Amino acid sequence: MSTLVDLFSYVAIGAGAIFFLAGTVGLLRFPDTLTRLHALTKADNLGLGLVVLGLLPHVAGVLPALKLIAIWLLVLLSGADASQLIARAARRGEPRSRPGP
Amino acid sequence: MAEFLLGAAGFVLAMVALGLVRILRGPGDADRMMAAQLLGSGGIAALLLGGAAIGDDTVVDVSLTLALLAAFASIAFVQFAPPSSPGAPDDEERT
Amino acid sequence: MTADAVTTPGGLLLPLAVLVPFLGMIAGLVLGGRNAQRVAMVTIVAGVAIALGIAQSMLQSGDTLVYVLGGFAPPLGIALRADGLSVVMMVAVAVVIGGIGVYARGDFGTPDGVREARAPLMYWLLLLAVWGSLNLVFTSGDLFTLYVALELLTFAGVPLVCLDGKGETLRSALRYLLFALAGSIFYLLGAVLVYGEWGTLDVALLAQRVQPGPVTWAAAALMTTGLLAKTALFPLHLWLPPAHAGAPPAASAVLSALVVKGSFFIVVRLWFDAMPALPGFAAAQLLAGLGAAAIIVGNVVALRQERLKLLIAYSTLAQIGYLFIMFPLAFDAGTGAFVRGEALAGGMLQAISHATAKAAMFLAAGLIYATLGHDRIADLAGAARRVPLSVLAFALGGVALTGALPSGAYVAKKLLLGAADASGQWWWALVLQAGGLFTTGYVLLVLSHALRASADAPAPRVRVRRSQEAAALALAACSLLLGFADVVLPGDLVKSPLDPGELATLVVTVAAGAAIALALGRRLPALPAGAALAAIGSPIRRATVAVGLLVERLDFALRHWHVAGLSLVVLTLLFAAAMSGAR
Amino acid sequence: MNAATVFGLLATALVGVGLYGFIVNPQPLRKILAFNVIGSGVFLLFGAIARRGAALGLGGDPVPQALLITGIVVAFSATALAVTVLLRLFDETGSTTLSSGVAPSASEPDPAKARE
Amino acid sequence: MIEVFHLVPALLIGALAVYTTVARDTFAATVGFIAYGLMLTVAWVQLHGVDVALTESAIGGGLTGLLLVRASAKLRATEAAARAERPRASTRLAAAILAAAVSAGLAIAVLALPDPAPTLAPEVLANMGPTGVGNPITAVLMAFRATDTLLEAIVLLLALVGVWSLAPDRVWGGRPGPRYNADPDGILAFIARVLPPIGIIVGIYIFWVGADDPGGKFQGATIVAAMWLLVLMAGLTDAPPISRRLLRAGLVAGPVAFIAIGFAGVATAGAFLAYPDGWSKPLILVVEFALMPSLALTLGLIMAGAPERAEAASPREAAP
Repeated sequence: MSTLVDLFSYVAIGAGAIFFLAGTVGLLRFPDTLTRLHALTKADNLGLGLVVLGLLPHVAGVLPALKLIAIWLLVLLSGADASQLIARAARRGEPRSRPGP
Repeated sequence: MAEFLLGAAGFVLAMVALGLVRILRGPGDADRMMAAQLLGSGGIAALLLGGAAIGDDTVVDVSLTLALLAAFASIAFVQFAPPSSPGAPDDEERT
Repeated sequence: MTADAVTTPGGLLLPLAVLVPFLGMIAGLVLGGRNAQRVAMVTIVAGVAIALGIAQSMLQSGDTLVYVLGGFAPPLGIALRADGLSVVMMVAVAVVIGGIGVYARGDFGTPDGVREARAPLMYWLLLLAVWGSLNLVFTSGDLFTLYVALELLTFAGVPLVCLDGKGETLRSALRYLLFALAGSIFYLLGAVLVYGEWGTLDVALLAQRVQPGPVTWAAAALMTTGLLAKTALFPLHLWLPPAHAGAPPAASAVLSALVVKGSFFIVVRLWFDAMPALPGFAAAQLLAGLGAAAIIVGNVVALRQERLKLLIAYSTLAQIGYLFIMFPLAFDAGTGAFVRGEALAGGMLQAISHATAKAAMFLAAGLIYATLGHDRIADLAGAARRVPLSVLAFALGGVALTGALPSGAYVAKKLLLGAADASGQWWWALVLQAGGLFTTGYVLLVLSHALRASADAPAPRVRVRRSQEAAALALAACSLLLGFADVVLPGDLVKSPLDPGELATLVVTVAAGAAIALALGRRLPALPAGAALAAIGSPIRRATVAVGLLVERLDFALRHWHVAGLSLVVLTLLFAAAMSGAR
Repeated sequence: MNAATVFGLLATALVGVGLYGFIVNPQPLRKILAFNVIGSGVFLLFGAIARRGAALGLGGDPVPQALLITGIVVAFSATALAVTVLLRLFDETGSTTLSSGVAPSASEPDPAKARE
Repeated sequence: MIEVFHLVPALLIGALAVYTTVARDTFAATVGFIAYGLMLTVAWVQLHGVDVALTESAIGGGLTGLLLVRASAKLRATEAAARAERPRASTRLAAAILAAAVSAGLAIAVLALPDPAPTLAPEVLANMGPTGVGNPITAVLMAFRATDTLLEAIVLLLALVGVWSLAPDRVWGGRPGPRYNADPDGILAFIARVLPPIGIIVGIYIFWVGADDPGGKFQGATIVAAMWLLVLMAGLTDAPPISRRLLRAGLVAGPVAFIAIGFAGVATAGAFLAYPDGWSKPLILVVEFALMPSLALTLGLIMAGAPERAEAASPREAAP
């Protein structure tokens, strides 16, 4: 039982770590602000979700579990909104930071 | 398990550090504004993993606070960064 | 100061002394408008009564008053303690606040037809906050609580600087705030190291535990330098002249007379009470050396000022230097520790007489400014006729600072000279004497202008309040009469003013002061014999002016931000080196 | 190397870095940032000292940890006050320079000029 | 493994501090500082200071960040002038050498700290029983060193007085800060409607668990204040005029209750800020309950800044 749960955690957290890696690679490789933003938000939010998923079996009680999920939802909510606001700011103010035609 | 969790936390932090290098270089403010986002997800993941590794449940509350306020910082960036923010200040093309 | 933390009779007065001013601030904020001033008046009466009550309890028991807060004794809890030093300072501050409060009723009344005005409301709240913070500084025996008290003092002092909201005063306020913050963070860093090494922040427990070592040297150097930055001891004075000269007079008086004494008092606490055996002889010489430099530079630059308020501000700079001369004189070579004795008594008496005298001088300058519409020293002619009491207050305050009989500064000087004699440190006696001459110089310079009759004498349009003049005069009188503190001090220090020796000293002092004023003063009054004098003295005058200019330039260079910042670091390292070398 | 030593040494570095910025950076806002860097270094050192005092099942000495909370709040108040003074200075004068006054010169002041 | 996990955040924090100090652009430096503040939270957890981590994340990550970002955006115009004032290379070199010397001296001191380290942990644990609280830090803050906590509340109040004192005379009594305008149907308005209810619950939760677990009134109040500021920035509400007596009463209610209970202790328990036997925990809770709203209000208003608009002006008139 506990090995099965642990296996689940290993897989989920490992996968989450890979998403963080992907997000960072995207940040480093993508050419302009908007695509970098895209890479960051998508990959890291998924990564955090997987980490939370992997940690869920390890917390004692319902409240901590709920808190974990709430953290992820909060980050998703703010991430989605903030990234859109940032994207808007980027489009409005910085034509040069986008790639040329 | 604790070793693995700590390792994962260290790895995520290293990713955050690499990402920060890119973000802080700019050239525009919009890139820099992603810093709060990056730490919001990466920093929280590292905290949760580290907390689980040392078996301290209360770290979850720290992450919760961070999750709330990372959003707050992002919004502050957007609200106050001047819309006509130029690129890097040492950029000669600036007119 | 004893380490046993048990509440003594009358101890409850100590938390009251701290909290009553803050409660006044809180009540003033809520009630607002004109009520703030009324609340402040009530609080001042209550606060003075509490200070006197503390003094009385202490005289009765003859021992330190202690109050254990929350019933938890140090090291876990915090104790408030009032020894002789604290009590003297608390009473002095209460008196000065009382005087300034009476004066400020004239300047900071809420105008008619307005429910609430910014500057008056803020002034009263900040005045009370300064008071509460100072009382906390004087009574707290815990290094961290002292940090909070220091910050409270800064937060109350900075808005006082820019109460008029003008650009230049805002700039002074920002300089003050930023540099003071650096000072307090240095202090806190030292306190943190102390806790790491000795496991307590309580001054009395530290006195028993502290042994020399790298951590303690670093801590003591950091705390000392940080406090010097907040006290504006030369060369860390970049913020003081503009801040103290630019504030409204009732605020300048608070800042110059009281606020800088807070951090000075903590230096005394550290060196005499928390770690008397630590700093050693070399560090004390360094400290007094900075004091001597402050006396020279502060006084010379004061003489070269064109504006009265800046002159008084630079005089504060010099007087701060005076306060630090006592440290090497209180050093006992036998035990290698700082001991309470004549030198400390002299230093504290100097601090108190400066508080009353400087408050009186700033208030008087404010009244002169209000009447003449300016404070240019060269154009003060006629001031003595239009505001005679204010000029008198300025003169009395100035005379008290020069150390003339029977002022507090006179007794202080006697005590310090005696200690210098006893310890064979004649060089500090020289500095003390020179400082008095310079002070005489600029007092004479100002009076020589103010006492002249004005060529054009328009009727005074601005009428100053009698109560304001009375307040300034009363504070000046306090300073002058502090010499009678002699009755509680050992020995018979105050001689008859008609004693031939004293008379001779007086004559020499005045003559030398006049010579200094003639040599260095920026714009001399047109004396009848001026032309003749100028012909003889012209080459000498040119040389002395060149020296004066050099000192002015030095002062200007030191007041650059990065120079002051570097000085802060260098001093920290020097103090650490001096202390570690003491072993 | 345990956490207390690592972060204790980091704290000393932070104090140095902040001090450098505090001295050389002419923009007052940067000085405020530098002050906060020094401050966090001091706090971190206190945190390391608290960690060294861990005993009887507590993760650290609770007294410094409690003092740290007070310290952080005080530092925040200082920052807020400094930023407000700075912004007000900018509103009033359009500049943020901290240097003021002119170098003293040899010439005796012109009385007419001094009257201004 | 453990060491690596300590070293990664330590190096990252150090690098961010250097970046904050040397970055040319002030806005960039500010962003670096906010990242630095968030990373410090991780360091506090490493040091087993979860209460401190909460405070750091709330104040350092949230409020200070907003304060600095706002200022650096506004002061962008002064960048060039500031750069011209940069001291000479020799001065910078001297500063670098001296700062390094200070760091080195401190490092020597840190390595010379005694082992075993002195600690008050045993005393705290021995005296915690009667206070009835389970979190030793709360016991220190509310019982052993309650005076510091009271003074801290006064510090905040005084800072607010200082901030208000900077208002121009003509707008005295008016509303702090600009009136923010935002698209009422936009994203900002959306999040400012969704996030605050959650945030306030979290804030109250953090406050509530403070008696026995990490948390407490300061951290909770900070979160609540941040949520209010969010609503303010989204233009959904306006800051109140500072002349309102009710507002001022709210500011001082907490400290006044604290002081009153303190003096009641003189009569009932023999010392200022002492609690009579068996009454410790309820009285501590009463003080914290009274303090939390006052602290939230004070923190929020400090952030909102000095009054900028006269009270009489209609709220829509003065756009940012």
